[in-house]
Amino acid sequence: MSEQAMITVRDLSVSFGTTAAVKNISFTVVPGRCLALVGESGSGKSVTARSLLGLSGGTVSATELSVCGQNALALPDRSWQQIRGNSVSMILQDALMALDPLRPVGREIGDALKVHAKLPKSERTQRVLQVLESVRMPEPERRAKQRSTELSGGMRQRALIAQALAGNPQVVIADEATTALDSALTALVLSQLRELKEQGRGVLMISHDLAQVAHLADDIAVMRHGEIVEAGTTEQILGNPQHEYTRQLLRAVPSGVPRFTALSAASKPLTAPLPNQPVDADPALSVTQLSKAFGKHQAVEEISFELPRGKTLGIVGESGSGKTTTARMVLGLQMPDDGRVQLLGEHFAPAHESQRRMLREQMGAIYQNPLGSFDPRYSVGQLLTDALSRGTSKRAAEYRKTVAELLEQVELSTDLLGRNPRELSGGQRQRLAIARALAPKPSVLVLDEPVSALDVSIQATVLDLLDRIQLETGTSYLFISHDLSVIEHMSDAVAVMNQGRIIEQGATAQVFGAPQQEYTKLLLSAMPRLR
Amino acid sequence: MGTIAWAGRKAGGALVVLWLVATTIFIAIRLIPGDPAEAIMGGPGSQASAEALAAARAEYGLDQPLALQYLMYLGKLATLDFGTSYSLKQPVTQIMGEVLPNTLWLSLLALGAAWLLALCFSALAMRVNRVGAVIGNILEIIAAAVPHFWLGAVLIMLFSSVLGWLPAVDNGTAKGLALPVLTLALPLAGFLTQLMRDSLSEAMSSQFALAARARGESKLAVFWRHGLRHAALPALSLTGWAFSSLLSGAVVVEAIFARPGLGRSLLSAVLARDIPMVTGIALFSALVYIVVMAITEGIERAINPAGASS
Amino acid sequence: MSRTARVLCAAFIALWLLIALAPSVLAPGDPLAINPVEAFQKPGAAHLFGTDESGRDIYTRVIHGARDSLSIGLAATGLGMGLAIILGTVAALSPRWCDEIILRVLEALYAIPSLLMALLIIAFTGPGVGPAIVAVGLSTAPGYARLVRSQIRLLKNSEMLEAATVLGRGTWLLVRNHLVPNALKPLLALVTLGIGQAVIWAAALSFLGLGTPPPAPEWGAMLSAGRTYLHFAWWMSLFPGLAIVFVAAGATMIGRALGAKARAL
Amino acid sequence: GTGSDPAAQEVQPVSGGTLVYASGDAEPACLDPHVGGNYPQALVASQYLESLFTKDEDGKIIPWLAESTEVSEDGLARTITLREGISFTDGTKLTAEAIKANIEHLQDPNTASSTGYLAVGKVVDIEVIDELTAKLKLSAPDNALLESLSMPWTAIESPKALERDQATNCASPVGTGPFKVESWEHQQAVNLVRNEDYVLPVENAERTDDLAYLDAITWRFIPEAATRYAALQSGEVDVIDNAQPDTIATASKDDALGHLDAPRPGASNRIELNSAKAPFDDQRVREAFIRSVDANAGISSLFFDTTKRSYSLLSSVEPLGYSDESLFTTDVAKANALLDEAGWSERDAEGYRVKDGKRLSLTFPVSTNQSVPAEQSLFEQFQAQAKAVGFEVKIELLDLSSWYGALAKHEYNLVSAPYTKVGPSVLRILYHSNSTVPAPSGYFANNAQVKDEKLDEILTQAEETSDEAERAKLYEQAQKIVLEGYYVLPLYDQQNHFLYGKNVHGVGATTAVSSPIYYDTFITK
Ligand SMILES: Nc1ncnc2c1ncn2[C@@H]1O[C@H](COP(=O)(O)OP(=O)(O)OP(=O)(O)O)[C@@H](O)[C@H]1O
Ligand SMILES: Nc1ncnc2c1ncn2[C@@H]1O[C@H](COP(=O)(O)OP(=O)(O)OP(=O)(O)O)[C@@H](O)[C@H]1O
Ligand SMILES: [Mg+2]
Ligand SMILES: [Mg+2]
Repeated sequence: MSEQAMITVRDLSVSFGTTAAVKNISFTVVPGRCLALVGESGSGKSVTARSLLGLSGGTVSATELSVCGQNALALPDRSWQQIRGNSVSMILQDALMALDPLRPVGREIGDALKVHAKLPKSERTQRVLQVLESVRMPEPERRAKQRSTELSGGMRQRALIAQALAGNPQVVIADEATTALDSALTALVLSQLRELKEQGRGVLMISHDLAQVAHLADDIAVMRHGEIVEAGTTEQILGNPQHEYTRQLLRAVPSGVPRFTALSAASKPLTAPLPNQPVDADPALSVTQLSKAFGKHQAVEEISFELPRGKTLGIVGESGSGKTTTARMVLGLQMPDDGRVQLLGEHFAPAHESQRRMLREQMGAIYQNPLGSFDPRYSVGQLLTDALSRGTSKRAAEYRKTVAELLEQVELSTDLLGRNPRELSGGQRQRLAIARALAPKPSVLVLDEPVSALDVSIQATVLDLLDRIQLETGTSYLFISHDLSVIEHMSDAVAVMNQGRIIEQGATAQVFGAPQQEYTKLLLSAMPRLR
Repeated sequence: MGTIAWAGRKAGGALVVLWLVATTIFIAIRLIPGDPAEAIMGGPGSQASAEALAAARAEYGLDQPLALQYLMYLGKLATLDFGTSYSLKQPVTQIMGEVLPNTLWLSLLALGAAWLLALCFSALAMRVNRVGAVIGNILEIIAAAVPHFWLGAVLIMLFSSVLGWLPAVDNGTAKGLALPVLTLALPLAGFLTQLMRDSLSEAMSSQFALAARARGESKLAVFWRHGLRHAALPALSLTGWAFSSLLSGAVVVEAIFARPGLGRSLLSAVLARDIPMVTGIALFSALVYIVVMAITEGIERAINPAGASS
Repeated sequence: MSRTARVLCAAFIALWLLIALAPSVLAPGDPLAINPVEAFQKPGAAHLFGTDESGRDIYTRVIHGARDSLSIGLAATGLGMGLAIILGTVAALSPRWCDEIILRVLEALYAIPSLLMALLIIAFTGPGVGPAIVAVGLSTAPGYARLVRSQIRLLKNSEMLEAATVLGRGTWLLVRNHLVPNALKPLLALVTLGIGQAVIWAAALSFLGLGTPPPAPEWGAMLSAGRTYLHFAWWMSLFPGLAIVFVAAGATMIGRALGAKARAL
Repeated sequence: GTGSDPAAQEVQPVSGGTLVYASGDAEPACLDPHVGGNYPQALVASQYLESLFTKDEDGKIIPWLAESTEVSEDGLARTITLREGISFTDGTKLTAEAIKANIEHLQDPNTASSTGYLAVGKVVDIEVIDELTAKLKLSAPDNALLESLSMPWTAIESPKALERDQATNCASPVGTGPFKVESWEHQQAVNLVRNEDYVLPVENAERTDDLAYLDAITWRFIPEAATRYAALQSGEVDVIDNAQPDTIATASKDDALGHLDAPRPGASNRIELNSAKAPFDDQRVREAFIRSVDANAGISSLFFDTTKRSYSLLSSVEPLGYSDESLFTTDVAKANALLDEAGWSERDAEGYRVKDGKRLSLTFPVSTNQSVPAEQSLFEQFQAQAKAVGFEVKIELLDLSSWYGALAKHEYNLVSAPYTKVGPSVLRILYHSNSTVPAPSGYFANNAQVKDEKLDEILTQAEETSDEAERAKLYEQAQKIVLEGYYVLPLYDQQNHFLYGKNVHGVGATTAVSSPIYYDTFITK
């Protein structure tokens, strides 16, 4: 690192009250290079990033903290305001929340200019459009006038990048800039970050996914519990990881890992035999010619697929391709315009709710955000008792044993029984959701983005759990995700959706090995891979 | 929903609401004991003779069957004929024209003052330390809990009798408006602040506020550009209600500060069973309420086009 | 809600319950006993809050007045809530045309100034505690009803309800187990706010001479009697006024704490 | 009236300025006191209307717009001659036609006059003799006619103006007074301006010029007593009426404010006991009630010694008033004994007496417009005192029209109804049995429902006699009958207190009904 460092951090510690979120970490950010901070959720990555802008919100101490040549430890707020967005800018973690939903994105971007460059209004508008174009925002003029709620996830992320770029900063901090984006968009964002690096700016990239940073970062620092456990060049870290934790992170990346192979060392070994399925039985789920339109917009168009018993069908597609709509129609939550759904050979949808109530127990659902699907007044135990008692009671003692079994099945401790789901971690919540879905012993589980909100390490444990449950119970999964690597790891067969249609389906190896459609090829090429 | 469709729907809804109000008043006033004819002749203790009463009944159509009276009543209202006040013997529209502007002014000023005060309270809460915030908190809760008539009396004692700074009664000047407006605005400001407080602190600790800070905006700028918008939404959605409650509060305030206005007319009209007057006031204030509702909804739509459609 | 706040709230409620149910424990005197010779006594050892124009002890009257004032507040809010839950739930769950009708009716109720409504009711029944309750209850119902409606509509489309549907729950179980309990939660905070506002409202009716008839020690009536002597005997209106503020502010505080809890959920 | 202007002598009158008057009364629906006829109307009308007669400082009736008057031997014809050279503010000349037009206006049912209507009740015909002379023919001799014609409710208005429709006349009555109505902004103010053509009917040595000093009077309505007083203190208004006892007491200590106490003539303020209805159809119960209450302590504390207790049916300004304190001394033991004797011997759980399962309950409608807060408090004290002997008194606070309604429907056992009239003939209006029968108008003034043939006869004779001594004797007898029958609990004079600022001078002149006239009033800076 011969160049002049833009940011130098030595022995940085940040604490909130008595708890230390970041402990004695050191790194430098250099122009033209990208440093990646990688680590599990809660390891202190965002706090580190925020303290580089004087916005940590906690108590900061360091032997050295210099930002663009200034001693950031004793900087008054006014001077910070000069640095923020001007010399150093940050792309915040959550694109949905980082843009004011009540203001047009163009204005949000323009505010950065208002503070720093005293441009006349027309020039400012010009500049906003220019930045939006540079991040390849479609129809920049229209989008600038829209609010973040009117933009898709990818557009929001790009708007956020544009906002960070508006002030023409020398250092860009990208906090999970690609999380929750589908692979095409991830590729796009990564290429934009690369561009920044090539323009000679310093980039600090933050992620929990080593695969995501592999192609961009020059250096990687692995964080855990507020400390940097291992740092080095990308080749060193990926090729020859020294620390156990780094290896664990690398292993948790699902792409290229065959089915029923544990991703996490913590998971129980997957040894249970696959129960024998009668070959001539009806498929678990059979969907024919399902269509749904919202107004003029055809969200789902004549899709058909079959899910054999005990198997997993993965549905993959970019955001807005109609995956969730399909899942909702399959679950009987949305009336299809056309087509039909059969569950275990019996007619399921479209039908009147009372007609299929008996069949309901055969199909469960897992959502991306499990918290939203729990009644906020219920504790863990009550949720499970309610599910077991078919809604007649949430406290009945007779189910205590079954509840304990369910918890064991999803590897949760019975200590959690009295807790409210809000007091659980993301991974624990998803396990609870799975336990609840398993309570009526369903034949089919519909999983809509079940691991998209989890970081790779947690995702690995949940995916392992799902694998084990399928082996033990023979439940069929309709597994929906935008993440190709997850789908590749989990599915026996894959259906690729694009603009409401299934454009390609077949065995996983076949689709991933030899894609037939141009679109599929495009998707796969954008997929970040470690292996 | 397009703006024109929205406006159309609003107008249609408004007509239905006005009709419902008119009907409610018609029914309610006939349920009240007492002969409307007596009211016409000057109240229940009037010295009108039986013939005079009969004449009055005939003149005002009170001898007709109720259904027919109702239709006649609606017919008149439809042609914007509100009739003549029983007690003041003047066209209702003319009386309303005299008193309505006073009350509207008072209420609107109070609404504006309440918003201003609420903003100041909130901005203060953002800047001062913990002790200050607690004191502010208590003050705003108390403000929301004082009855108008007591506050008015205390303000008069303080600012007119003791300090002599402000006039106690309306004298047509801006100064004369100060105390009545304050009396109406203070409790409302307390209420609005309470509504704004939570969403304000939520907005100020949100990711987008952090994003704004990260691009170099000062804390105050974030308060103005982001915090306020979010804080205003819940309070805005209750502004229509607040305005309606201001009209009721105006009755008390107008009595205390001897101001002419809708409030006093309303009180005396109901006491005198002055049906045309009561109807007129009810419909006018319903109309004002509807307009204020529409305006606030319009502002809401402007601030938050996504949220207002539901 | 923090522990101290919870203890404070509980103590507050207990105190007022005691005052309302057994006023004589705290104020053994007769709130109606007159003594013209001792009229207009300043607050002091003999009379904690002073005496009024007829020599009645204001402390005793304030304590004994709690029952009327509080029961107006509680009963009016209860009435408003009851109506609101029915109207709001029906509106939220019924087909669109029915929803529209209920909405318009609520809007009409809102559009009539609440004071006019109160005046009409009182003109119909004559003044008193009962009419005041009905008047205040009716005028607050539309606000609550709108909230219930929007809450239930929000919940109706929530993932929580979808999850319960997927688990095979029927309509009745959905309404009983999830919809109504969850819709009422945020309302609870508003209701406590409403109690304070209802007490103020009832006081305003007394001010206009439409409240409880004399010599009942209702706070609003005391306040309105006291304001005549504001220049001369400030204590006559200060203490009933403080009682109202205290109850309203206390209720608001509890409401806020509950509201914070409801939001956290 | 007894003005107590501290510096009246030294200050030289100055012309100009606007007096702001703040009234605590409800705003009249009509500025013409012929219509209806209550005291608030008299207060404002005294500034722009004048009567044929008035009262001098000794309480004697003297001609005002009239120059002279004569009564026929049989007492059935009264001739009135007007002064020359007086005009109404619309330019019409004051002639005998005006007398005819005004009395006919009062008697026209469409006018809906009550006070004035009763005052001229005996006039059956008016004959215009010449331009300035009219002859009033009476159905019976009426020695109270001049008193009646001295009241603002029978004031003389322009006959031309009276021809306009009632609404117009109500908004701008036209008279001969020192001021005239310029405009009336409802709920806000009646604006009066100086009558620049005013002719003072009776010579006044102190006045060089007939015109009033004030340019104008702004007559405002401020119902809240505290606000009114605050406005006076801060100088926003110059004169307030219905001054509250506590503020009068404070003001009298404070030299900054002047106080005018002008008790109204006619009846005293009193509570009437409805003898037509159980339980007050029994004289013992009436006496028991009166003996059970103690008004003195309450009056002294509530009214801050600004008024004296009355034991008379008539105002203290009426020379023929008769009072007997012994009838009204509080005697709880006697009250209890009387009630036991009358059969109300048992008590229910709440301590109220019962007879035949019925509670000894009294309804007491109180008009919030006519009873000031101090009076309402006094009634509450009576309520508590009567409870001690077993009466349940239900006080109903009512607005004026509901209160009239309750009276018209006989829904009362106790009532306090003020009545102002010049002279003792008010006794006939209040206690003659004819007054219990509702007139075609539905109104009756005999709220105690006294029906006593002997009393009727005495009252009729008293009004017809031409002998002053005889008249006095008869009225004394009449008052004795009413007082000793325990129909009435007298309290005090009808309160009529005014407070005014220190730069207001020359307050004190009043009409025959004690309503102040601001003709001599001026404001210094
Ligand atoms: N304002 C704060 N107050 C108290 N604790 C905080 C605050 N901000 C962060 N923390 C704590 O600091 C720790 C590190 O949080 P941080 O947000 O940096 O994690 P992260 O590595 O960014 O995780 P993720 O991948 O989930 O974004 C966490 O335990 C968090 O709870
Ligand atoms: N209730 C609805 N009303 C109108 N349009 C809808 C509705 N639900 C979905 N859509 C539209 O249908 C299309 C498909 O949406 P869907 O949620 O199924 O996509 P998805 O593949 O699940 O995307 P993501 O990966 O972002 O979850 C989108 O364009 C969406 O905007
Ligand atoms: Mg983070
Ligand atoms: Mg989806």
